[in-house]
Amino acid sequence: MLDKIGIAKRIAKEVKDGYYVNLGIGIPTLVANYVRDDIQVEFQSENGVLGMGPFPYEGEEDADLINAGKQTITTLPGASFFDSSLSFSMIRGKHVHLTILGAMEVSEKGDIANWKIPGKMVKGMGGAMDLVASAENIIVAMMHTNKEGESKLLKQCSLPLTGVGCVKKIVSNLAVIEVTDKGFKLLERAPGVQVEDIIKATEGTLIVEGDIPEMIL
Amino acid sequence: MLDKIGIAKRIAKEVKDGYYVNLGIGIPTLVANYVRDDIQVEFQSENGVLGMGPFPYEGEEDADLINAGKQTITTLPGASFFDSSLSFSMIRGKHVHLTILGAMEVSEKGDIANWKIPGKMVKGMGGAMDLVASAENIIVAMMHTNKEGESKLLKQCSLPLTGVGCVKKIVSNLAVIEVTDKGFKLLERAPGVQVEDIIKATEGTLIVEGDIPEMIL
Amino acid sequence: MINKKVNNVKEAMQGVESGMTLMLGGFGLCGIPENAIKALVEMNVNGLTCISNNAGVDDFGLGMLLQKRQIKKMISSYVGENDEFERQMLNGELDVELVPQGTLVERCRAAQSGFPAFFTPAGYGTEVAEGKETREFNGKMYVLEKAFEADFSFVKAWKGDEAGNLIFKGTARNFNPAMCGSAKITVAEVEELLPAGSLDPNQIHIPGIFIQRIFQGNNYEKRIEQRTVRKRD
Amino acid sequence: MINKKVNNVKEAMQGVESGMTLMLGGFGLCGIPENAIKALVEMNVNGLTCISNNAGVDDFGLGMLLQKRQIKKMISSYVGENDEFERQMLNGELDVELVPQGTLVERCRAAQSGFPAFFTPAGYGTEVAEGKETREFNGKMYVLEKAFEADFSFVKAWKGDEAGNLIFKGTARNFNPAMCGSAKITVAEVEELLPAGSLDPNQIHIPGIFIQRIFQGNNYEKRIEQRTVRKRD
Repeated sequence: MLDKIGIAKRIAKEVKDGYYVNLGIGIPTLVANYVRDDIQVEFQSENGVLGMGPFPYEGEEDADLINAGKQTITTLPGASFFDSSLSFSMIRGKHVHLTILGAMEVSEKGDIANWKIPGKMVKGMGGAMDLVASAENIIVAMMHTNKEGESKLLKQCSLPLTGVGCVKKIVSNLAVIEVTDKGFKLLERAPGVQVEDIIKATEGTLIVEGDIPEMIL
Repeated sequence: MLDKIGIAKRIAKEVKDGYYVNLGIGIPTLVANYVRDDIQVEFQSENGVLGMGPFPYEGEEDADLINAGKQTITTLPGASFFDSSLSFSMIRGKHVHLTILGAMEVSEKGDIANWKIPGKMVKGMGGAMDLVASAENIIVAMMHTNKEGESKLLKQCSLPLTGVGCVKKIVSNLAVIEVTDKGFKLLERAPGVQVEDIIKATEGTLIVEGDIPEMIL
Repeated sequence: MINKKVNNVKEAMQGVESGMTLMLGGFGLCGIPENAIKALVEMNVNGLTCISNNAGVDDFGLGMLLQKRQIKKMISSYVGENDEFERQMLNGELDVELVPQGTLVERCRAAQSGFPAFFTPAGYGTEVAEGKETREFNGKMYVLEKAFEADFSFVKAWKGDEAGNLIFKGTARNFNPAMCGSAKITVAEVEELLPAGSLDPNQIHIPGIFIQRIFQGNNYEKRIEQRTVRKRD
Repeated sequence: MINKKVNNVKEAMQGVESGMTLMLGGFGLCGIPENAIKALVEMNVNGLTCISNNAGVDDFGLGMLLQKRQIKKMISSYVGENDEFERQMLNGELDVELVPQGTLVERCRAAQSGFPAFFTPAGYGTEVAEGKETREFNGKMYVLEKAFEADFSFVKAWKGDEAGNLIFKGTARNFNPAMCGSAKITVAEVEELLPAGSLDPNQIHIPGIFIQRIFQGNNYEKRIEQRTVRKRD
């Protein structure tokens, strides 16, 4: 079974040469640490920066330089700042190649819910609705089940949606799963996890074909 | 009767303190030379400059610094450059207070035609359609009649329109005319011009009420 | 040059009244109009509708107005950092319209630019699209969204000049440019106010035509929400 | 950093074919992609649809392509400076779509920004609005206009870096920024190409994400159409 860092490491393998990537808050933010350093990649943050670097050294934080998670950051050579309008031109206009974000629920049709629990929690969608409505390639980083042990990979989302039919791939603590026309398709198992564990933890239709390899991190 | 410079001088009196003004090609461009220098005014050109100054001294022309008439220009302190998109945000968003442009025809309803003579001449509308569709205050600078002596102030335009019901005022070589709900209203006569001359040169409905003063330049 | 300078925040706030709709720049606490927000607290205007990406934190930014119940309605994209906000919203004390972030900024820009409405893909198939016109273009579905209408817009820039020209710094730019000229009156506060002619005309982010009043702000706190650092090796 | 640098205009033009739709930056002869236009002349591609505010003059800019009948259709706002253009158009040899200037740039920006359509007041009640949807918002009439679709976009900047970041100069900026990323492939030519990290991230007009290829242009003529000067006193 993977921890958060394991999930980030596995997703990092999905980042290809020449990609502009938008990383959501939480696990997705960790992905930047594990991308191969022999490929050219730039990270975009929707609050207005392209070419994000690592967190600043202590004492070098700049209040005017943060990412969309409100964390202090740095920039790399070739970086640029811009306003929110141009930032969402990048996102909506499909100039960003890959979006990695968290989710509370994903359906077997690729619907995603991650911004609201009616009557309980309302954080807002932030830029997620624009991202999922636009990105060609959307990967969800999430735990396979919630705290109560209930599956978060469902036939149908129960929570208000963030976007419909948009999720392409899910990397959870248990598995790598592709969203296909016919439902969730199991691609890889996390180290030490059995196919049966994944079947048990997945409420939505899960397609298991042939031998399922253990993922390589 | 006014010449082009006279028309420009009369229109210059319509420019008020605090106005951002867009000047069209031809007579309107001359207006900038006659605006009172004790008021604060900025000239916008839709190709992307605010705060235009006079033409450059010989030898100081910069190919990267022109107005919408493609003339070399200079800028004044407080000037700014921007792209065409933001330029038309200024225009469409009603941030430009006054638009002065030429016309081939104006109707008594305030319609204007100035971009096309079917089968003969097609220059295009440039920014004029955006300007007349948006500006609160549009003044037309024009000759009262064409080369054949026919009126250009008509009941109805015969040429393809640039905009409908938008012209507020006309300053011609003969008169200052306001466009009202009831038609053209004569406000002022050009020096040496009689009311009868103006009536004769105006095809559209012309309202003449009381004594018509001679304009002061 | 048309001079937009006013002497202080008090002059800049002239005409702000209870019940108005206000736009406020910033993303989180980054690039927020600190001086204007403090003035709103002091003026004690209430029944406000605030358009701002976030709602501050409990004791800073728009959170200060929430604490005093000055806000009737918030129009934002993300409000996860503010407990008092969530409490007021879940209790029905605060009216909230959550808008996708890209739609939020474009509704500001539409107001700035004279566009009444535009089609965007964000929110199609979600509750955000409920009651709105949807339409297919080239096989994809879009939602019709409308320009905001606001009375005042408060923005914060790094440098400005007396003509109202603005330059922003880093990611403190965010929503500020799109909120310039998108309300009846736009008030800009700047860290450094310079004479006209001091800024390179080629490097101005927002020309003064979009600004009605500009003033030199002071005592900027610039709070950091998530101080994240790495250790030196 | 994602490197966008190509070695010369020939590499930059790879994939351009007859029958394609091209966007070309510039206003009059100011800020036009001179190197790309000359390459199009030399490549002798034809049947082109060109989206550009103007059509050059008879012997420079897009006028060079018109002379060789390489253009099938022009989409522009103003074409008054080009006799050959007017001749071809009035004779029906050239298809022409005249678009209000603000609508022209916004149709580019819509393509860049993922908006399929928007309502604008320009052209309402004129032949520009014929066959298009019109609608009232707040008592005023607007026309629905759609995003352009283009194969290549050619833009010209002052300075650029290898990451594709661009800075424009003076009024040579004009249509260039809105045409970045509004076609399948955007090619930028610059007067000065610098290593990544040479430009201040705060002063970049267009980030490299919108650019696929960038090259160092040469032999810029920068012709002046209307040389207007005043005498020294």
